[in-house]
Amino acid sequence: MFNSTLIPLMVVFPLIAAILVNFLHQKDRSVKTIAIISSIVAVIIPLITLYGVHLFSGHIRTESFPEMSKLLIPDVYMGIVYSYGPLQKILLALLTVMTVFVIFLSLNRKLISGVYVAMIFISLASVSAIILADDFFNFFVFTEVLTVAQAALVIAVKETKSHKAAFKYMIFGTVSGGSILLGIALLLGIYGLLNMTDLSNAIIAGGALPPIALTAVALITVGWLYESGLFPFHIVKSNMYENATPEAAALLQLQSKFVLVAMSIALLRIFSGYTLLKSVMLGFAIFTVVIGSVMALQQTELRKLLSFVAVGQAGLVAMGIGLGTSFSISAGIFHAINDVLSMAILFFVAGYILDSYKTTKLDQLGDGLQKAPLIGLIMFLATLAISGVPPFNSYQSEFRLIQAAVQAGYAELGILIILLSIATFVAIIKAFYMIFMKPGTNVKPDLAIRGRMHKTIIVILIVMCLFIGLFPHLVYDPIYNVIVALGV
Amino acid sequence: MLDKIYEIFHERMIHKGKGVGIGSGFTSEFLMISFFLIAGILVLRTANSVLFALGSMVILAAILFTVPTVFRVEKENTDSINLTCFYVALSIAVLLIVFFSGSEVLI
Amino acid sequence: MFDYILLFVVALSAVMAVIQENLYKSIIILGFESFSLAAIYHFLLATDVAATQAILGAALIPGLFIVALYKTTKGRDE
Amino acid sequence: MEPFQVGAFLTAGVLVLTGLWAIIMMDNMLKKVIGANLVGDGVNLVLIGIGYRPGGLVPEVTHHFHASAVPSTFSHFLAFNEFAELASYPLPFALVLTNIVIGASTLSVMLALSVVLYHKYNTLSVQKIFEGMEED
Repeated sequence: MFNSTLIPLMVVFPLIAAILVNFLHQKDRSVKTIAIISSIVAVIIPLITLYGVHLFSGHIRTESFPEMSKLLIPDVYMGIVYSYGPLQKILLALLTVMTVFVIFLSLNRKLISGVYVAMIFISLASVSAIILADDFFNFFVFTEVLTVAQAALVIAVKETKSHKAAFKYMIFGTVSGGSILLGIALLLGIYGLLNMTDLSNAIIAGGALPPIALTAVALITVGWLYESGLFPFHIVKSNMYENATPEAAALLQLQSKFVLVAMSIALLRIFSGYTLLKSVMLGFAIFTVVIGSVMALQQTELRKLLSFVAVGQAGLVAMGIGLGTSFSISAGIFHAINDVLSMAILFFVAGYILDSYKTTKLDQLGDGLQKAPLIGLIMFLATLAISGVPPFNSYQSEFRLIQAAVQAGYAELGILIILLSIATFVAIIKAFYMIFMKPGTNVKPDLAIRGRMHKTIIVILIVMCLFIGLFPHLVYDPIYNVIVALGV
Repeated sequence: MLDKIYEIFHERMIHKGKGVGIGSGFTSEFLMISFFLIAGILVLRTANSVLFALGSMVILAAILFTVPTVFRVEKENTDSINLTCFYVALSIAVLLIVFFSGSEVLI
Repeated sequence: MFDYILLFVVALSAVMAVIQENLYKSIIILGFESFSLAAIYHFLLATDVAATQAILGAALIPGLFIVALYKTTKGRDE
Repeated sequence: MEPFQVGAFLTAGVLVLTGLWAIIMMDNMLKKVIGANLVGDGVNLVLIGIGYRPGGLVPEVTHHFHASAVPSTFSHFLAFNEFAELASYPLPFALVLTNIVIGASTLSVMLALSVVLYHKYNTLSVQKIFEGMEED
């Protein structure tokens, strides 16, 4: 277990880049150069980092004394620990690549505000820290920073609806952040620990959870629901997706799905063997995915529809995690990775349509297939990809989810997942028909508003979807090995 | 029969376009009903307490008598902040109750 | 004895700051609550936290509130 | 547990519940922000109360002991283990210091948003702002 010094760079470097572009606020050329260079460096860092743990300020494990651990587990970590493994590598590679795409598209759309790019970098650093952190309070701090950064990304659209969405998001963010910190405080009061590994050891050594620890579980679960946009907060999340620029919405849904994965793994690691938590996760996930799909079917506005589809897919990921077997958890994480790609394609297409037609109301759009055939083809392929049609990637993950549901003893959930993928397909194919195949309207789109880069990026993404669909084991097997090794 | 359902949906969803919107309305209604049936079956199968079984049967009957449920769901999921506050308070209460009672009966 | 009185003052002023109709008065009460909370931190042996809370909670946050309130209601009562 | 600690926890409970009441029930946006501030204060008080040790020392290193101190030569200094026996648990203080700053930044963003929304709608009432018809 050697001390890899490149690991904190994944968090520190985006923060430095954010500070730089924030200082160079008005100078657009330098902001553009620094944004491109540092985003590419941010892609390179996770690829060249070796697996391992980073002990901040070199605090090694020491034997526990009563201040640190109330029940004496043999040795505890004295400092903040970041751990970096195959799962973190996959998530961080996808996260940084998507961030690069979004930064390129934002620069392409002349959104070169230094503060905007800085907020993208700060959210990248926060999600990287949330994925890497093995320390509960560090986790909490970066969830709060992520809340502020996402709200700022939405505020950057200077419309009243986006201001209202950001205000709602931050009000409930204070509630959920307070509940997470209160849960952490109660756990600290009982066990005297903040490190997740030591906490799980202490909880296993302590036996059954006392009532105060049950209160902590409930409070942290409230925070989990908020951070991943599940049932009571799905309206807030979908408002955020809807009122951001579509590129920022693609980034936001990716970040919230990855935070969902990281926080669920943390909860399952800490309270391992507490099956009621998994049951509660499963219940909220089922509610979220059904309500998200039903609301998506009811919408007549493209961005709102895609927002509810994204919320529903997050519920599907949480359903896989809530089933609780290693197979279902790895299938849920795999579905998160696949779904992020296809949702990003759909949001980028929505951004193209918003820029060219100046609206995303479905009844005002029409016969786009003559005007933009490539975009139409790619949106159709992304629709197939997100609704689980072979040979695309979501087919592999949804197939594994259904298999895991049947193996876990809930065959009805397999039927429900099939119905939900059908509903998602109907919802998005309705939008596809009304945009690209419906007889046209009098709206005159200017189709040259986006350069060649936009088309290149969505083609790259659909090729990535096809590649993961054809070779799923490249992504799935490391995740499965990690989950089995975690033993949650 | 189908024409009557179409008429019901049409006069409910008059502002949502003609054919495709009503088709998606049918789909969501079918999804809601099948979801309630599946949830009822799950609770009946996994809950080994008579109370849960009776409660789920009553709720299922009450829901199946109030189709179409889609518009109810849509009315409960508006962008209103007060509704979200209500559901947040409700879910916090439900979480505390569930974790304190510690009943493994729930699925 | 004084510390228990401070606890009671904090609880009372929090409730007062919420149920107060006049927003200026409620913001002043909020700053008072933060300052007595800093005193409680001092009694709880957290002196550095007490200093930070006294600066931020009793000076900065009421200042931000006053600025926001002046920018919104121009001094009128809601 | 020390009775003063119990009183601190009860006060923190009052603060958190008052803040939640303000966030959920109050109509004024600034009152909601005040409630958010109160929730943060209550959580901080819980954390500080956890670290408290009755009759302990303030865990500031330079005041009470020196690393290479023998009590005979420096009579007012303590050796480290002696100091660690007496001092209160300093980890929650660091957490609270972080949380206070985070809360202040979040609150300033929320205040700016409420100012912007006021200039759009000329009111602070959440009922009038959020429940009205959506303009496009």
